[in-house]
Amino acid sequence: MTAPVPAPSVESSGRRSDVLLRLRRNRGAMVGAAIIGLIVLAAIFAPLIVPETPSKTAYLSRLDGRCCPGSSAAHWFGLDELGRDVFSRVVFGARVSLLVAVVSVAIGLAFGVALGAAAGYFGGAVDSAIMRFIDIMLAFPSFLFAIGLVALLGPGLWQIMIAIGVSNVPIFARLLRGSMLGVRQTPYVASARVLGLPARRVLLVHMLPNAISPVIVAATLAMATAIIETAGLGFLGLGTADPARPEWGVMLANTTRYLQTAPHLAFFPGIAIVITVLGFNLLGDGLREAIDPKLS
Amino acid sequence: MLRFALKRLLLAVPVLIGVSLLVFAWTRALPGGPAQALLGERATPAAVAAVERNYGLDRPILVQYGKYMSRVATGDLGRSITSRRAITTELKDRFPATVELALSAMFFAVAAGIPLGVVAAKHARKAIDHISLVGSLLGISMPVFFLALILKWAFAVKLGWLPSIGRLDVKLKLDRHTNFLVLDAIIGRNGTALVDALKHLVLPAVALGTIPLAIIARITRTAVLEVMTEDFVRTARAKGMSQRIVNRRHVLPNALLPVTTVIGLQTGLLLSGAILTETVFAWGGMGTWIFDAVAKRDYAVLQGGILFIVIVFVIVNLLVDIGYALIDPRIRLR
Amino acid sequence: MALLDIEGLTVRFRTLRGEVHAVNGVTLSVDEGETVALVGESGSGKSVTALAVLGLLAPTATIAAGSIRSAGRELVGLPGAKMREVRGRAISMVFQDPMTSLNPLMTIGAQIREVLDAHTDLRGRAAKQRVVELIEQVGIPDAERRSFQYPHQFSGGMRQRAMIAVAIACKPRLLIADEPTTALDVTMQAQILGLLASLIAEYRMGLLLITHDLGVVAGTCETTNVMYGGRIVETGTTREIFRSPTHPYTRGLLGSIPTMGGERKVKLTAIDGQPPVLRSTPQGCTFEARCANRIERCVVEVPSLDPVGDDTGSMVHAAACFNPWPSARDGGVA
Amino acid sequence: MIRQSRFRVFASLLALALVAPACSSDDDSSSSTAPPATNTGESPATSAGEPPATNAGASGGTLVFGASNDPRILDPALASDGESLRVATQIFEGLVTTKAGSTEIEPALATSWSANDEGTEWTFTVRTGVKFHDGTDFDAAAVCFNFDRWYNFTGPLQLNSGAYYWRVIFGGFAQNEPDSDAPETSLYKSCDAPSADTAVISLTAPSAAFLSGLVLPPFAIASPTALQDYEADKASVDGDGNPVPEGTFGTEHPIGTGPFKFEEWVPNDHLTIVRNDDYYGTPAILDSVIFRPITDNAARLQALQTGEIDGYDLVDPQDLETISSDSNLQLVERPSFNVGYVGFNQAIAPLDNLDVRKAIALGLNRQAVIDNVYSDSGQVPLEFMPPAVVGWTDEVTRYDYDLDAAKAALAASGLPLPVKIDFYYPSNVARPYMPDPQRIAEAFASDLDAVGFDVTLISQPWTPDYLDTTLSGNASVYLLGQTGDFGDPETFVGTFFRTNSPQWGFDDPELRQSLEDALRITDLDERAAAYVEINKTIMDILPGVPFAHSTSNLAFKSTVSGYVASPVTTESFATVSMSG
Repeated sequence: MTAPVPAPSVESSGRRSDVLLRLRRNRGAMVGAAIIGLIVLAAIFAPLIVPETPSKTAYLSRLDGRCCPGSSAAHWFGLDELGRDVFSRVVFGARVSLLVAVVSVAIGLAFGVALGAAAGYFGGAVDSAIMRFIDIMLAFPSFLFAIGLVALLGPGLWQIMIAIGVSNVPIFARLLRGSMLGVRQTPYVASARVLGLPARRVLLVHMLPNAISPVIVAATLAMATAIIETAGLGFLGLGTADPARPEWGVMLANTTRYLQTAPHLAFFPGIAIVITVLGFNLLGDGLREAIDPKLS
Repeated sequence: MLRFALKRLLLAVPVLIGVSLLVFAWTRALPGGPAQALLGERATPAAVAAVERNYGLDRPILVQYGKYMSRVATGDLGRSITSRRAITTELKDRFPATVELALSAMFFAVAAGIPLGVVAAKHARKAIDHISLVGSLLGISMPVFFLALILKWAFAVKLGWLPSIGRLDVKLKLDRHTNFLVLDAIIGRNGTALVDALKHLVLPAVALGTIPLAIIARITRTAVLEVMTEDFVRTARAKGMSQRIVNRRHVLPNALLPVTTVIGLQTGLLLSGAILTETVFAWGGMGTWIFDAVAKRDYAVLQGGILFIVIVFVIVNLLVDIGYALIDPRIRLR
Repeated sequence: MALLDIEGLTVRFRTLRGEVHAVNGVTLSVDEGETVALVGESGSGKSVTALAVLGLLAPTATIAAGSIRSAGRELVGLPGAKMREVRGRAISMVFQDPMTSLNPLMTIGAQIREVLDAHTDLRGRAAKQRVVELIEQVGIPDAERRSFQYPHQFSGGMRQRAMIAVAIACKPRLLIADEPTTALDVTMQAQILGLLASLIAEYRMGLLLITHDLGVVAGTCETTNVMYGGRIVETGTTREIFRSPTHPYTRGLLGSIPTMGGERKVKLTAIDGQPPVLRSTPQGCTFEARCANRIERCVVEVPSLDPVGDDTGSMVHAAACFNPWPSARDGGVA
Repeated sequence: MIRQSRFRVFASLLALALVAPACSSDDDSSSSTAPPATNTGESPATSAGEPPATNAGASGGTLVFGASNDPRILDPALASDGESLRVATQIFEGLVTTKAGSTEIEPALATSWSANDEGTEWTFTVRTGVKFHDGTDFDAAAVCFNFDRWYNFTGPLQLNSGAYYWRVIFGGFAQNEPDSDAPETSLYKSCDAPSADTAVISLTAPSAAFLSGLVLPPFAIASPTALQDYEADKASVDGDGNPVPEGTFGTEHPIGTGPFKFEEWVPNDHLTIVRNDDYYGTPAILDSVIFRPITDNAARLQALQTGEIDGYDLVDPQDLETISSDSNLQLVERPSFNVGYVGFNQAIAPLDNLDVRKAIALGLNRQAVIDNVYSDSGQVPLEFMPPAVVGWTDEVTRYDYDLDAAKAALAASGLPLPVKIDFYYPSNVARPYMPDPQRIAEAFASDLDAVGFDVTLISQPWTPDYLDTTLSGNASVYLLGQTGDFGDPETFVGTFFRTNSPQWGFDDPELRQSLEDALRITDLDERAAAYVEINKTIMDILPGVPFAHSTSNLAFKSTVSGYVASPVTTESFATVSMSG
């Protein structure tokens, strides 16, 4: 449970401007940021981009009883088994996928940072108690944990975000705690404590900002994982299911049975997932390298 | 060394107790219940009550937990409500299946990932490095089941090179002593079965192993690059040893330290990835079993199965810690 | 024939921001039994010079010009296999940081033995015997047991002794010591310097001592080369240079030595400014920007290394400066 | 076959009275093996290729069949899931069986039978010279041994998860467990074997359901020796209260008289049966059949395409075209007794409003769903039971798709548009009547949006969440359905409406009473008339919109022939052969 994790190097975090500079020089990170930017734009302006609402079915008029026509001028990505425009659904799908990514990571961060900071700041008994709890959570493979939570909460968008978020908590908490312990030993924190600054100030002003960078990197990568795990839950029948809010994972999972007759149904949402996840991974890697240039 | 292992083992005990409590509380908190799941669409309140009474589900939850743990202590994990088989019997069948798959996947990931990472590091910032980087990123970004379906469609259905489901051609006779079919085939000196079992392993193992492969390749690359800049590597070269020996004795062992950690962490991911992979390839292992159990609220399976997976996960991490200590004297001789 | 003869060595580094001229036409030699110091700030190019000798430069570095001869044999452009014969056998190196220069995963004994394996026919018990001897020789007590220990079980001074044992294992003709005492505390420094001195005497080795600390040079070396910005700016016998430092940079360096006994009260004058990063061959003197004695000529022309005072041609004392400090010997302005 | 018709209707009634509280323990996808219907004779059955006239020249070989799940137990008396019964049907035989591909009763281990005038004492003449697979003789004593065994089940074996079908047909046991929910009385009284070829079974009440029920695989006759040797009845209750058969009869030694013998069962991997060469009748053609559990539908199709299996059951409708267009594959259609419906909960507004219900009924393009989701393998129902069942009528109020009429109905409701409704559908399930709930729900939701509803789709896993939500009356509009246990109206409309179920959210005592009354009518024509009226009433109340009666399909390699699909899925592999 306590396999050694490379200690985050505190000194090398460098100045924020340096980090940004290195980030901007990192080609991969910029490609990643561009991908995510495009997808965010697509999500925001989805109603303007798509030819029709993603839930519009027209299986009689368009499908002629056969599943499913591929790309055409009118329907770039073809039609799905209910005659819905796949392009529209993929574009709208960006909304849910990004929402899941952001909200679930935010949930994970909220609890993870609180726990990790408490453990790292107070140390001692508080630390032991929190870390034992974290160890127990970490003993569960995270996807299994998420499945368990969805089973408990029932399927649905919020439930999925909560499940994935909570399964991220121990990861963030442990990471932050480790880096807080490192920061705690630095002279400036020691002196801040000796000077008798209020605990809250020491924690929020002196420790957290210096300890948070590995967590930020992990959070970026966790967004990638969140999208993949949502897809996995969808494949297992635990996905979101509102046709007005199509979600890539569910789309992919529902159409895998048409892999033979209509491969485009699986292809487009699949590619959308891969590209988005790739974007987050690229950005996360770039961030890590920018924060800890030794690794590049 | 022994003390180190024992200490780690002791540390795992409270974790396991916590896990068992958590799993038990979770199963009891699930909506619906086994009675409902068992009775299906025609469950009447009376029938549900009868089943619950029969199954002891109406007793206080702490009593149920106490009873459960005292039975676990005697090695009795209960029975599956749906298959009516003992959990321990099911485990004997299914656990080897999943382990065989996970080990093959990990073997694939390590055997391909480490050399790939080393090659990428050797040619850092050249074409081959960029290709392997993009490739591994794609590998990480691909949902496991999507990859599994694509592999199956291409190599089993379209090309017909490899089987699409199961662990062994059902027409082949093989005595199953261990239920590790590869092992059983070797024990039984059954060459045909061995080849067939290996063929069945290829697609699921590749599908499951791709993510760890990508991660291992990347970590190896980073670690090798980092170690190559270490002073002791320069020292080794200054001694007049060939690059090959320097790499083998100095660079690789040090670079493997972070890789070892990653292998341990990835085991957990493999176990969860197996849930998806096993479904696609109709692999009769733990993954499909536990997922079915969630749908059917098979408490005994959920408790026993998840507890078992977690124990395995804890043990694997223990082994990784020990392996780490074996490689790194700084931990071993602290 | 000198043990080491460096002539006009020029080393360039490729970096993301363009080429860096780390070493520009350095010339120096070490004779048998001679102890030579190469002194300068970090970044002056002294370590690069040392690494160039053993062909241990980073892949981004190239030797653009010059030659390095060891006992008459040209080392620049020597193929890898030939170069390996030189390393650790003809020329050995002791590195700055004993904490990082030893492989943490190998025992001290094994790391010494590697050199023997690479260059001698000693095997088995004989090799083991030799390892223990070497450990004893560098003053580590309980050598037999210590040979089975790992670097992290050694103190800093002990590790540097172990490094020295590695370096002298094959009785090299020349030892390059790159800041061997920098990472150590003061008492340890003296011990290590003493050890080096006695070993040199015993084996009649040549020593090229690289340091930023003139205090270290004073008691150890016969000849001193002061390096700045990739060039040697002053060279001569240690006694000469200490008595009458001529180059403004040397004076600055000497001024910044805190003296223990206070026998010679020199004002503690740190040199203002940073050493330059040389992106191209500068038009003028590299020290010009920080120099208190700067004249117009310094900006446009590179000063060559010319004999100081009446010392014509023998290079007992030479400096590269258009406006040097008056030599203590002639007592006037040149 | 004397007296058979006279008792038939009455028998089903009795049986069905027992069905109602009983619960099927079918799991998610293995519901294909419905118990036989007793009186719907005329269902056409199809078969794969031409049934071989003789076995001469048959090639034998091994057929690998893709099952949807692993069997649970091979002791038919304790089995109720489709995959267990599928295997048991090959190994065991009952006194009577159904004719291949139909529901007509024909002799099996009994060559003839007769009943006394009251229908309480049944005399069977059983075959002689038949041997069980373990070499012991089959005789009338063996028949009685089996009946007495079932009647004397104790403890956990009495549970629904145990002798489910005994409870369905015979009710209670010799001694019901104190806290058992089994019916108090039993139809069974005793069994005597006056001679080796005569078994007399006495009942506590007149019943013909008895004979019809005997075609069910759970009433197959097993070897008494094997039952005893392998401790078939040794069961305990484990810590969780599970019934635990501790003997090995149901797992390693299922011994009957059938055309196939049990060979090997590797749980979760495969189960092998081999030809019984000593079979008294026409022996099987195949050397062996291997059942291989593959839960995923797409995986089953792919395995068939790669040749890893030779056939499978429960073809996904969207795969029909793939299979029929593949010259290496063929389809075998099985008529089904089922209905899928959109249920309304009238306790939840606005479903209390008849106009709203009408608007929904008129606004659903059900034919389009049949065409697309069921790939045309089914039909749009008029009412809550399939046409093959007695009492079906086309005189009910019809709700053919009519968008304008739907809009008008919704306008008539007086509710402000759009009318918000929650539409529930299950995930993780495929039923013959509901092969793809999500697609159906999404299609219907978009239909209803067009009418002027604002539909919110809500999905839950089939068990337990979805069933719990819908059956306990917490879902307003939802998808459900029913596969008939028997080809009788009771199994459809009776089950739905005879008791006051919270899922519908209304109570109509008159309707309930008329269903109670219809249950007791013994005259076939009278009964039919009664159910016609009931069906008309129901479709006027409009408690829901039935949207599909589906047929199910099996797929085989084209080299396989002789498989006869039965509406009641007692399908034997004995006539199957493979060429090439």
